[in-house]
Amino acid sequence: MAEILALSDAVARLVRDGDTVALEGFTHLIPHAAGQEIIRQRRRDLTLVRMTPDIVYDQLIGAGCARKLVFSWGGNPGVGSLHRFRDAVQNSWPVPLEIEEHSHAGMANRYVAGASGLPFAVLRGYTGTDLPEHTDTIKQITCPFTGERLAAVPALNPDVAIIHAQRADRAGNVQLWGLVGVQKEAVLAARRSLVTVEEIVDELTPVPGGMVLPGWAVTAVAEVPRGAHPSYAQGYYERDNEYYEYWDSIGRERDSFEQWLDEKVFSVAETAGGSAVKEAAK
Amino acid sequence: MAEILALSDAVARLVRDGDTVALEGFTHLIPHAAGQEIIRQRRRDLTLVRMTPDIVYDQLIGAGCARKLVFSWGGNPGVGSLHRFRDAVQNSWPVPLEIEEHSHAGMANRYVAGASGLPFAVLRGYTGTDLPEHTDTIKQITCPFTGERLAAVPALNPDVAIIHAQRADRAGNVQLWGLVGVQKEAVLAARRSLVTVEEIVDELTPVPGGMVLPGWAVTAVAEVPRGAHPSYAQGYYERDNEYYEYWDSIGRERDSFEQWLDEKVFSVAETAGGSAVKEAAK
Amino acid sequence: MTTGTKAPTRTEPAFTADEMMSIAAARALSAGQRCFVGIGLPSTAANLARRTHAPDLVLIYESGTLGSKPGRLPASIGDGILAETADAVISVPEVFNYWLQPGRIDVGFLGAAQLDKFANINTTVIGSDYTRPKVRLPGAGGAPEIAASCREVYVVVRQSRRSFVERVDFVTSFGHGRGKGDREQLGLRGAGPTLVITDLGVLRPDPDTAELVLTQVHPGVEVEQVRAATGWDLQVSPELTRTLAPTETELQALRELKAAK
Amino acid sequence: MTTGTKAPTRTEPAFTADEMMSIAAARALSAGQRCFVGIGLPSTAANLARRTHAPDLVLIYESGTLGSKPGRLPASIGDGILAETADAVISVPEVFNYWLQPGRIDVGFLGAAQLDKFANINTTVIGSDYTRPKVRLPGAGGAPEIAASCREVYVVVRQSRRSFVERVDFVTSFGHGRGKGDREQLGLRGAGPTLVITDLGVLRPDPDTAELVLTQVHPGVEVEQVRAATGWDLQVSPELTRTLAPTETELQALRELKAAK
Repeated sequence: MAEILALSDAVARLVRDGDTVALEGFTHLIPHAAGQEIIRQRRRDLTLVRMTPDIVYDQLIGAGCARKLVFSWGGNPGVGSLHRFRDAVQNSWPVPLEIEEHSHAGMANRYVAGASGLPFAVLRGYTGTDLPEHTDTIKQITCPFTGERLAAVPALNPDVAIIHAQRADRAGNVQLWGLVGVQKEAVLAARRSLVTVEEIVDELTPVPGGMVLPGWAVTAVAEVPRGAHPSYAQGYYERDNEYYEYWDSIGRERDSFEQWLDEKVFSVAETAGGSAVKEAAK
Repeated sequence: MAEILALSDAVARLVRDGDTVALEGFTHLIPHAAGQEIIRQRRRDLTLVRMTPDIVYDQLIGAGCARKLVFSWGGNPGVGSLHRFRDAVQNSWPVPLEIEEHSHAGMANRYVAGASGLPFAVLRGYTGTDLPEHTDTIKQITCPFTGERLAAVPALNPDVAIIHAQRADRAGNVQLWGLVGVQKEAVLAARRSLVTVEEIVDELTPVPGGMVLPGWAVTAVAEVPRGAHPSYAQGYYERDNEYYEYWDSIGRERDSFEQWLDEKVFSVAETAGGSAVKEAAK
Repeated sequence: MTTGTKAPTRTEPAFTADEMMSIAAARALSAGQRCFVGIGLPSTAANLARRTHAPDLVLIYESGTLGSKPGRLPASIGDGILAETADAVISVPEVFNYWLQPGRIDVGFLGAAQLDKFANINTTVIGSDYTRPKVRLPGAGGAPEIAASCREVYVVVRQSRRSFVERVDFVTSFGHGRGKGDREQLGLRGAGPTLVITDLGVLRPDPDTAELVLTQVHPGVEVEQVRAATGWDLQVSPELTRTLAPTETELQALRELKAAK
Repeated sequence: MTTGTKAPTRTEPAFTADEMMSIAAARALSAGQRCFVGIGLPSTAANLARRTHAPDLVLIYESGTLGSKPGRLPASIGDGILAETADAVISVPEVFNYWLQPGRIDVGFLGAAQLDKFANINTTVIGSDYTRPKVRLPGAGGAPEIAASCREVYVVVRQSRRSFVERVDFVTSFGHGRGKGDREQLGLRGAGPTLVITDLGVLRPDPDTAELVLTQVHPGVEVEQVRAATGWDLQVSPELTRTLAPTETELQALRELKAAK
């Protein structure tokens, strides 16, 4: 059964310096509050894994938490670039950032393999592209029946996966709906997992399109209302598109970013993730 | 967009002698009416594919429609043996039946590979068992990253897949819920597909746990109320457990089976699958 | 002893050998365990455990249900009640790939048509010629991978010379192969069959050889009777114990479970 | 010509080059097609097509929606409106494995940061050193497999010497490689980029060489202007045509689409 913890306790217990950490959520249900809690607890040398390292990883990278990024698309969706990510790759600021770059199909299948207890996954992918030349976790494999050559990618098995969901019950069973991305796979692939939720309820009433992750497959659950902001939680609140624009102005320069870190992350109480996020929002 | 057809027309157009045909439905939503329509149309030399060739395939095998069976568990669930299946394997009656035998995990992954456009799937399976000795569609493969040896099975890509679902709309979008087994994979793996449904409705209202197969991924839809009987359709009718017991008495002897075929399949109008099944039920 | 025969009792309530088997199997399950359940005897035992000492036992059926809580015995592994009472309903590929294969399940609960002295299981064919079998059995189903990937496997099976053989005609599900170390050599991750519960007693693999030895006899059953129902020279543990007779509570729960429709 | 500039017109309504590009891209889509849509220009064009001549166009977004029918432009590929209006919402692995990879999608609609004369696409890095790029771009996303597996690929991109280069710095998504036959040799199943729509005109691969040639110029655009905005010696089709100016209906639909929140 998942333990119900405060966000700060959960991050303190589950995320360690040097860990491989995956925060997932494909545009929807991005665990922003948990990401900021990791910054607040000043974790270092993390290998960050995420298909779309958008604002949530721009913040972690800019804050110097990461030594490596495993990803497939690093932009500010609908706005433009991730300036902290670019600064790290182009100028090693604030610390050098090693990258391991895949396509979405490759990353998704790496999580699938991880969730399935397999060492690798097979896909029709990367053919003719320059990615295999720079990414040594892309290899070829031959079909033992047809002789056809396909791509192989190794399983992802993060030390910790963190996702955000709409609800959990008191036994730690987690319910999410809407775009569910690769979250189930990330949790099942990881050694430990944390799910932040909008609310903890007595009973999970079924929802069309909903999925339930049993509490025994999750390590910890933390109640963090608006924990996905500026991303959204279907049925709770909408995407704050303006924040994504606003982030462009914050992330663009080192100074404005560091000021943001001081004011909106480090100056906020470490105990209440939910309220911290509300404070942190512009 | 899927064409909406009468069951007899759909089977006439989609199922041809010599085809590889998969009727799927894992205990729930078994397309019995479609199976009996194939018998009624006297199809021959079929390669029948199905994880659990229960009553539906006992009937097709006993009627001499099949030359080969690809499967993982051939019993009458909760009752005992499939006597027509045993008679075919043990005594080649009414015609010899070649078998290709897998485990559930292997069959499920073969459908997944088929649905994914991959030539094979990888799993931790069959290790130490006698199955690979007798089934040449089980091979080994080496992980290009770890060197670990795993099982590989070739994709299943039937000529036709047939499933039963609760509902479709007039554009042929199909909705099913409850235990969904491997039905989506079977349809997506097949070259052609037929979905029999309890009813065709104007609009598919969302249902918790429901899944929708877009009409453009389905070849034909036929309205066949009670088309899963004696299996069940969640939300429509329950499993007829007595019929499964009753089948044991019919299928046990060749005479009683042939009498059943004459009375309950061949003497029934070929046009209305739904009423045919109602007639065929004891 | 046949199924219907009453086992001798003193002050204990009267019970059948099959009831003793189901109750012994249920007792083997602990609270909070995740249990992959085959239909028939395993399902009865697992549901009984959930109704008695292990209410939070997590039942997983290969039809795609996680955490089913049926109020009656399911008639098949795809009984609607399993989906209706589950924490989550998932596809069949997902059951095998995401839940069974990675080793998330504590106990795999299997039946058997034939079982040999190294707990290898046959549910495929009786007879030595696969292509011309004496009896064609249903086949593998989920069992090979359940036996491979669960942390432990419990087998529930009625004991007789026909079912308990020196060597199975066909290895459908790998137990301990030809002895200790075979599983490790093949890279199998789970411990394999650690417990065999029959209508006569309980067998466990010897820690040194992996051969099944009799560790427990049910009330009223003599060791010679068990040896007579075993197709190999059955060894008996020096620490042989006798199964506690079913309690009133256990028997009542079992009978209610079997009576409920 | 910059984005905001009005293209010269006669009796046609006034429109911008970007509007012409979106409308030309929308026109390329046919009724009933299944279209895998990237965000930005492709999404605008696909949604415009659905609002004008192809109401039953099936939009598929990599975030996991099949058949989305958004009433406004989605702000990102994961905009909630895409899920709320979809025929089916599925997981991200399923989008790529069950729907894209097997070749079920007719048209993949991609953007590009750099495009070369064989329609190879770069969205990864500007500069020749991958480890020390001049500009780090977002990366691949779904594009490499969209470009590989869709039956055809349409690229929508603003044309300039910076974006239209002789050879891309990095092949993120494979177009026609170094020429005709390269796709077949690699076993790629889809036809690759068959159409490139820009703010100046339309380019198509030459049937013999697979080199992109100018086949169409937008109203008011001269060939020399297109050649000047191309980083290689752009060939012009002998059958060059001029794009029909946007109709009132098209322009109104596009503007309504962009205005809707």
